[in-house]
Amino acid sequence: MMAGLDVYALAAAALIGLGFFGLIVQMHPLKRLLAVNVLGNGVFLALIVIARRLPGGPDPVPHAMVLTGIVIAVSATAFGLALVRRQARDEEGDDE
Amino acid sequence: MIVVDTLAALILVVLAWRCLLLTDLFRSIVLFIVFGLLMALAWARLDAPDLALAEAAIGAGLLGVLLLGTWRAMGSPDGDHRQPGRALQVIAAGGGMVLAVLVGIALHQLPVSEQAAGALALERLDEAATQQPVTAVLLNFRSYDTLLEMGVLLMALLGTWLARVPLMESLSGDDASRGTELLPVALRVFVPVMLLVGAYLIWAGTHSPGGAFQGGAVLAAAGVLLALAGRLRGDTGDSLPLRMLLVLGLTVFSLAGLLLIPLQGAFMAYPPTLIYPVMLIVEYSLAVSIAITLVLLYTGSRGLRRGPA
Amino acid sequence: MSDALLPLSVFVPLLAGVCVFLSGGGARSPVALSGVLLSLAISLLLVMAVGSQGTLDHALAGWEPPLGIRLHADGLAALMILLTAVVGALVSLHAVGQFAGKSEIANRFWTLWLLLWGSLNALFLSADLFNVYVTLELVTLAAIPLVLLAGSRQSVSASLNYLLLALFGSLLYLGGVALIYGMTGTLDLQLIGERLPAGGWPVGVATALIVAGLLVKAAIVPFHFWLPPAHGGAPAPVSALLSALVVKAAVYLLLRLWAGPLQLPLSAPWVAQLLGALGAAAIILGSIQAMRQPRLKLVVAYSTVAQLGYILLFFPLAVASAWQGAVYHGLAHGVAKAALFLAAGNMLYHLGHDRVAELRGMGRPLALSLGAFAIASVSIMGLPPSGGFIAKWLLLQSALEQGLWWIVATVLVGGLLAAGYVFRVMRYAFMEAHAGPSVDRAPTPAQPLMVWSALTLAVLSIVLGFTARPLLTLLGEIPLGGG
Amino acid sequence: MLTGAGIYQALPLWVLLSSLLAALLVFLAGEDRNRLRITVNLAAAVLKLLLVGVMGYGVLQGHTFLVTMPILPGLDLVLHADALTMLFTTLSALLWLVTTIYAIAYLERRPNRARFFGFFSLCVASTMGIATAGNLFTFFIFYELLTLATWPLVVHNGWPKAMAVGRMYLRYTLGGGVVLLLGIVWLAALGQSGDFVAGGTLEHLAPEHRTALIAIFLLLIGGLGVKAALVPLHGWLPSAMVAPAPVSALLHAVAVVKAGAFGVVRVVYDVFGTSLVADLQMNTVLALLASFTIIYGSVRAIAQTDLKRRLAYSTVSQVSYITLGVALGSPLATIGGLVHLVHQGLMKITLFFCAGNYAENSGIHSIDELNGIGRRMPWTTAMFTIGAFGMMGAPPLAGFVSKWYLGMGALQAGAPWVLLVLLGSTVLNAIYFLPLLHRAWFRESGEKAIATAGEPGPGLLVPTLLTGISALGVGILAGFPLSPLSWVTFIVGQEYAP
Amino acid sequence: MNWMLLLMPALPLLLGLTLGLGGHVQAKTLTGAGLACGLAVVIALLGTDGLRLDWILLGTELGVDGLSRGLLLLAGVLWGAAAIHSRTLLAGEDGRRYAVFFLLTLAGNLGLLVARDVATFYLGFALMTFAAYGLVVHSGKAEAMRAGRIYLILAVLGEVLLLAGLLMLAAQAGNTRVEAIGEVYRQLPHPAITAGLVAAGFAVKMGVVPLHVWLPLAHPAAPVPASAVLSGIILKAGLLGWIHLLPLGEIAVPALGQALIALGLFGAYYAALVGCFQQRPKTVLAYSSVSQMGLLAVLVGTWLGGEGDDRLLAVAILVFAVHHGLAKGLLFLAVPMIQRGVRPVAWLSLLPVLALAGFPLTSGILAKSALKTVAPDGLSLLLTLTSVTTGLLLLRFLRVAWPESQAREPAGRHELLSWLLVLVLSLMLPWWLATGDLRGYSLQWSSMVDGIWPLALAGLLAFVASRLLPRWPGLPEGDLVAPLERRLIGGGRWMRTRLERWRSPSAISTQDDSGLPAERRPWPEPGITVGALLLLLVVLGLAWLIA
Repeated sequence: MMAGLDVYALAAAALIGLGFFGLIVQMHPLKRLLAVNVLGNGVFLALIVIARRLPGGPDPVPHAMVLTGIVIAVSATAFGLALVRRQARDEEGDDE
Repeated sequence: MIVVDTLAALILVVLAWRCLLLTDLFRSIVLFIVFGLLMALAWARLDAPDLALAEAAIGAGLLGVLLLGTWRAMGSPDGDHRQPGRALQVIAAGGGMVLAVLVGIALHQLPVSEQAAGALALERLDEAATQQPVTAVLLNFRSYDTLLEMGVLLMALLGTWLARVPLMESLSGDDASRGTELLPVALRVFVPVMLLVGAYLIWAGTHSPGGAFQGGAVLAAAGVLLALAGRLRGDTGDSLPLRMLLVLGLTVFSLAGLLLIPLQGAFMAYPPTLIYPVMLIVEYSLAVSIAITLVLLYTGSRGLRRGPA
Repeated sequence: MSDALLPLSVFVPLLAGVCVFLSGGGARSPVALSGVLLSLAISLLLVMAVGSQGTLDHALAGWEPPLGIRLHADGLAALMILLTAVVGALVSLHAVGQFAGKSEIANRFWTLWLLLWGSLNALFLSADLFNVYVTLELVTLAAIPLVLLAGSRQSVSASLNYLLLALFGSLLYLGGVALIYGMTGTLDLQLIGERLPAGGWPVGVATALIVAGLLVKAAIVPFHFWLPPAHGGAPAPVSALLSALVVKAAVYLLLRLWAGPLQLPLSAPWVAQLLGALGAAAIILGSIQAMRQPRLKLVVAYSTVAQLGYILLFFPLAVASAWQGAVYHGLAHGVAKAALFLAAGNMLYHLGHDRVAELRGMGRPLALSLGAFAIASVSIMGLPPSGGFIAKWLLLQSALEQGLWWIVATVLVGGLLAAGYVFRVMRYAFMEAHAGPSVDRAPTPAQPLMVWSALTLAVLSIVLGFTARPLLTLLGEIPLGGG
Repeated sequence: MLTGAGIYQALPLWVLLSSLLAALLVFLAGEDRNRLRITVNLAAAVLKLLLVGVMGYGVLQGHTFLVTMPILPGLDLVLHADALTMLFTTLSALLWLVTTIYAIAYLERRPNRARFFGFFSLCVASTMGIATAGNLFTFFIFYELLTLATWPLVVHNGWPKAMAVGRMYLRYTLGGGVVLLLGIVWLAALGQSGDFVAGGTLEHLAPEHRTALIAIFLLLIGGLGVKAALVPLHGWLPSAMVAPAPVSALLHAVAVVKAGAFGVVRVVYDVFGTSLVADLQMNTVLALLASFTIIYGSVRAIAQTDLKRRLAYSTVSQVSYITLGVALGSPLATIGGLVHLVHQGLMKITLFFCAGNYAENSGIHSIDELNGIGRRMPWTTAMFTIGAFGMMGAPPLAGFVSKWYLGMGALQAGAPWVLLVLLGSTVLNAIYFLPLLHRAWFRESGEKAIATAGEPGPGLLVPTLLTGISALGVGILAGFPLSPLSWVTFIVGQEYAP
Repeated sequence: MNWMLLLMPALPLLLGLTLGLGGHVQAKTLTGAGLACGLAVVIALLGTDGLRLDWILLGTELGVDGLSRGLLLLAGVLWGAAAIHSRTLLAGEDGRRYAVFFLLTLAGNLGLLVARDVATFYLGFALMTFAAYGLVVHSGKAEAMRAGRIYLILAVLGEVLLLAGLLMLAAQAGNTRVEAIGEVYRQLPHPAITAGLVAAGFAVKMGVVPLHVWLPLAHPAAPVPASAVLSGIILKAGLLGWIHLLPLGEIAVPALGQALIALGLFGAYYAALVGCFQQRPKTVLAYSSVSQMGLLAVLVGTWLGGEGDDRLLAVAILVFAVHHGLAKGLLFLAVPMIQRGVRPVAWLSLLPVLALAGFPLTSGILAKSALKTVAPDGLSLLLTLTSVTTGLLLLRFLRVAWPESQAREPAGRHELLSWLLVLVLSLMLPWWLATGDLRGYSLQWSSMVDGIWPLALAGLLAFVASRLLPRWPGLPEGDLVAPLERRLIGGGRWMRTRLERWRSPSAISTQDDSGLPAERRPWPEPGITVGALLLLLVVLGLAWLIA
């Protein structure tokens, strides 16, 4: 049980927990986006930790999954940032 | 090595912790970028160089500038002083811990599968068009996922357009030229290099770490650099050629899959003779689309045009 | 060769969306409309193929699982594809009217909608746990920009919330997928079912993460916050698509996972009861909230929250008739809800607002749209003769057969509460006008196409009350172990 | 496929469709096509009457009418026609025609006529569906449809008061529907389709599922009791009189309350069967409930000063005669109950027409405004008198025949206490009806009467006369072979045939 | 010929129902009533076979037998006279209304007289009862209204009791034929209950004490011709009901018989005494009717008790009924003329007065003899003494009716004509109807003496009393009714307020209509927070449950 001692597994778990915590305690949408990304990185880490356990070398399937996941996460975050900007502009319009 | 790993893991967690807990928005963003870079390091440590590349280019690089740009576009707010109630914080902390513990336990007790798909993939690598296992999975065994992912990119871009607040559209020339005098020089050096590296990475994906994503990301980084320097500007109108480039990857990939169904009887199955050229075409078109999409996601604009040199 | 229909039904709409994107056409774009027609045709062909040949499988790129991804079309998937096609086609007609004269928005709508259509088909056909993740993201990322089409401030914040929660949900789901891959080494639904250990923390956590992620995506109480603002704020055709189809996708996955890989963990009595309880809570809370909404579209949106709960009632019941009931409820709700949103949209279009209390005296000018609203409401209330009634009947019958009285009570009370919010709307429409019609601007009557598409959907929701037999035959048995 | 015989056999469907399509046409024709709407309405009503006539002949000849449409496995939509069906369809078809004429006149120059007549036809279509339903499932479909179709009629005026009442109406009827549905589904869960077969189909379940059967019976009756206005489920009925007069007439005479009562009949005779009901001792429960309702409704009626409200409470009381007859279970009581289905319909529709005439023509709503109206509106008042005496059970009016058979039936069933109920009800009926007649005929003319020019136009008067005279006619000619009484005797003969 | 049975009641019925169609009220009414009465007389005189009409009601059967023939004759005469007398009323205000109710009452009365089955009898009875209400309240005065109300209350009560009894009969054998009544009673488990209900039901109409209270109110309130038929023949409908629908001569119900006898006797005295303290002639006459009906009740009670000879009893009852009907009708018709000072009428009215008092050679002696021959032995003295009270009552009548002024007004033509018609017949008919035995017995000397001495005694008593009491005390009309009414009306009012306070459910609050429901926003953005937390709970729960 290699995973038993894997510090990265612990980090993955911690990141997931942190991401969750951040999502709750942060009110600012930008921060929430960051939190979700942290959570996502935790999940990706977990996948790679799992991939490492394959005896014949790193399992390419989780790697591919993570790669896909990263692209998805980034594009979604980019979209989210566009929304954040829009929201900020709307609020700005309010102040005037 | 365990020490390095432990340290990396610890720093990762601490960075995430700080990043999420700071009220100062700017510092959070910076910490997040550092976090991304460290993630790249961790990927590398975890025998995932493809991921390290992608993370560095996209996760830390592109996302970083995007975050900073957004922060600036929002008028550089110093932070969010709204604080949730103490009770909520405690509950959230407890919740986060519970979640972490659950996942930890699960990872700890996770039985090892005897017959992982990955092992099979490694076994049958020679049937794929590439010798690089990750690329093989991405473009052969699970090419469908990759194809659909292009749709995700396209839609994220469409969404960004609909938000109607481009990051780079409104930047005036003055803004752009505020960069240091070094920038044009750097551009002249870096951009061609990056283009070359990107092209290489795409091609390299067939046998070593790299591939359409990484290559595309590097190409995109070049684009972003140009944009930062004001050489590339957001445009209010989208032109047909640009649109065609945006959907190039998706179209070529899916058409290749669809049109060849009569030959192989399955979607995205290619005859052995055609597999390599088809893969190469697909990879390049994917990379082009990815790169342009990422650049546009960064600028948030509808099109691109050349800025003043 | 008919299994080639599976990828085709994904990529025909997807590529049609790309073509629209390239063509830049507006509301009456021939490209878009032919895309809709083609997509409809291919979907119907697929449904017919499933109907005549039974389950269809297609190993993509010729790689059999666990290496490759498998597309799988059984009765359940076929029904969902049929629902998407029918509702989608009619909503498209509505959109032609709704977006007339707004060329750019229309182009975005068609692009996104056709992409969404393809994504939904992809999701319904997927038999791979990770591919499901990708399709879920596809669906979400197509849906959110659609919400944004409204362009209002509310729609922006609704989109942002939607996005955050959707990302959160799908990441949880992905976490579960990771654990399952770690345990079984495969992502194929059927193989997972064969290899998954019977118990233990990893299985528990993985299932919990997956279910939780899907619950967020399906906006099941208590994760429903994002839904009403998003669905209520979007343009009418979009609301219709979101409520009728998009949230169904996540619920559909819950059902599919129950029937396939996660049957064992999800069938544990307490788990089933918990899911059922969430469903019951959704029914009750959603309906009560719906009754208190000042705006018509919010009423309808909360109604979606409530109606999704019925499908979850399947879990504690877990017999064939409940399966049929839950799926049929999905269909009936889809059609009826689309009709409701389109009708509500027509009123909004006409009056410039959709404040329920100011519908007073609007019975005459809005007669047909109100008619559509009323007819579709029959199904929402689960009254005969309608698809909603058939679904309710099946659920009730299986609940009674097992003596699960709390489910019986929930279903019945849910129907009454639904009547509460539906008739609240109808009530105002029947009232005499105060002084004159209350409008924010000069009334703009909805175009006939908009009205008739809503009406057709409404009538379809009634017709579903008579077509249960062929549709349930198509659905077939619970695809246990398959997936 | 569509052979002549097939078309003939599907008569129940055509009967149903004749008003369903009329409803559709009316909706589609819109508000402004007055003439078209009237034509469609009347043509459909006449057509339906003809169809019902043909069907009635067929039933007499022993032909089978059956339309089946599978909905779910083991669950069919069944339309059929037996003698009991004919009783109800004939009543509805006749009164539809009459009420349509009345409504056309009543709603002249008022808004929202298309809506009104559309739902009106839909309401009749539902009633037809209820009458021709061949099993509980089908019955329920139309039962709920009726609720939906009547709500717009109840709130038609759009006044705040009407809306409040509409809400109450829904609470009651939809609640009732839920209870009914529960009963039906439970029955289905026991594997019973709830087919309407004379003598019932559930006897074999009695040893094993006794409690369940009792519960189901109570649920079914509870659900039906709302529409049948059994106390304590009657609250909606007196309030529903805010509806326009033709609606009240239809509601009280044919559609809603009768649907409930008819359902009770079906449940007791054709689902459970009288012997099973008796075995479960539910007949006593039902009889007590009905009796209480009869008395209670009458007592409440006395206190009402609004004419239509008084009539409404009278309906509460009178409709339970039907239930009572059914509950008692003896052949004679059954005859009494069933024949009251028709008789009460005729009498009550007359009364409501009259009330409508008073309101429309003279603005009379309250009882003390009736003074001397008989002089100005002798025909209306005469019809009102017929209706009122009929309700009291005075011979030779329709109500007498019902009461006569009910009384005999009560004694036959060994429940002499029911006699007290009947007689008490008669007294109470007299208490709340006779003062009205007294005012109308013998008091000095009041303001409203003086301001009245004369009888209303023929559109309002003729239907009133038709129904009033029918109420008289079915009593006088009770012995006629085609009279309701004879029909009912025929039906009951079948029910109690070995 | 048989069809005349149907035609007779149908004619006034249809006329009455269609009077609104137009046409001359007087002519129509008179022709209709006249024809019907003519038919009645013809049928009564000639007799006829029965008529079965299965389609009508519950299977109607019409016909006449001995007793109903006699009563039919009486009806024909009295109604005919009343119709003639009504001419002036028909011309007046509300004449049309009067005509309608007159004809309907007539139809009901004739109908019940020829009815041979229970349902039809009940039909006629009810029609007559309710239509007569229209006659009672015709004047529209408060007095009439009150009389009408009390009449109606008692009538409904009677109807209900009757219906109960009839239903019991019907439950046994369906719509029973009159001939078969005895048979049905024999099959009944508790014939006494049924008989009691039937007896009580008709007792209202018969004015058996204490159900008589409507009579002294209704008679003075009603128009003259109406009072005449009311007292003359409508009351007798109750009698016919007893005879048709009680098991007279078939089975004995001694308890009931004795009760009837007791009530009858009591009523005979009580009503006469109360009547002596009345102020208005028609009231006095009404009490007289109550008193006389009491005697008839004694006869029926005797029969019901199973004593006496069936045939004799039948004759006695018939003679008594016809005698009383004609005499009383005559007096009622005469009252206004007497009061207006039409002397010849006043003097000639002594004839019916004497007849009622049982004076020899009048029809009264026949009645008294009949009574005596069939009454139980123990009662003969008591019965004889009723003549004294009757005498007192009639003296009281003369006292209050006799014209005080010298003013003379001519009698109306129709008034006089109708009165004369009845007068002539009253002298003949009872004698014609009586059997030879009875006639012989009445003409015996002893009977004559029996006829005279009570009258003399009465005169003496009256003289003494008038001397002793300078101011003759009065009693309220309707004696028992006044206190009862107060209670009843008070109770009714109380009930009513109770009931009204019992709020009807439609009075539910309508305040929702006024405004919008409070603006309720969807859960705000922190929803994410709460949602995420709750989600955690679910994850935890699920994980734990599955693990």
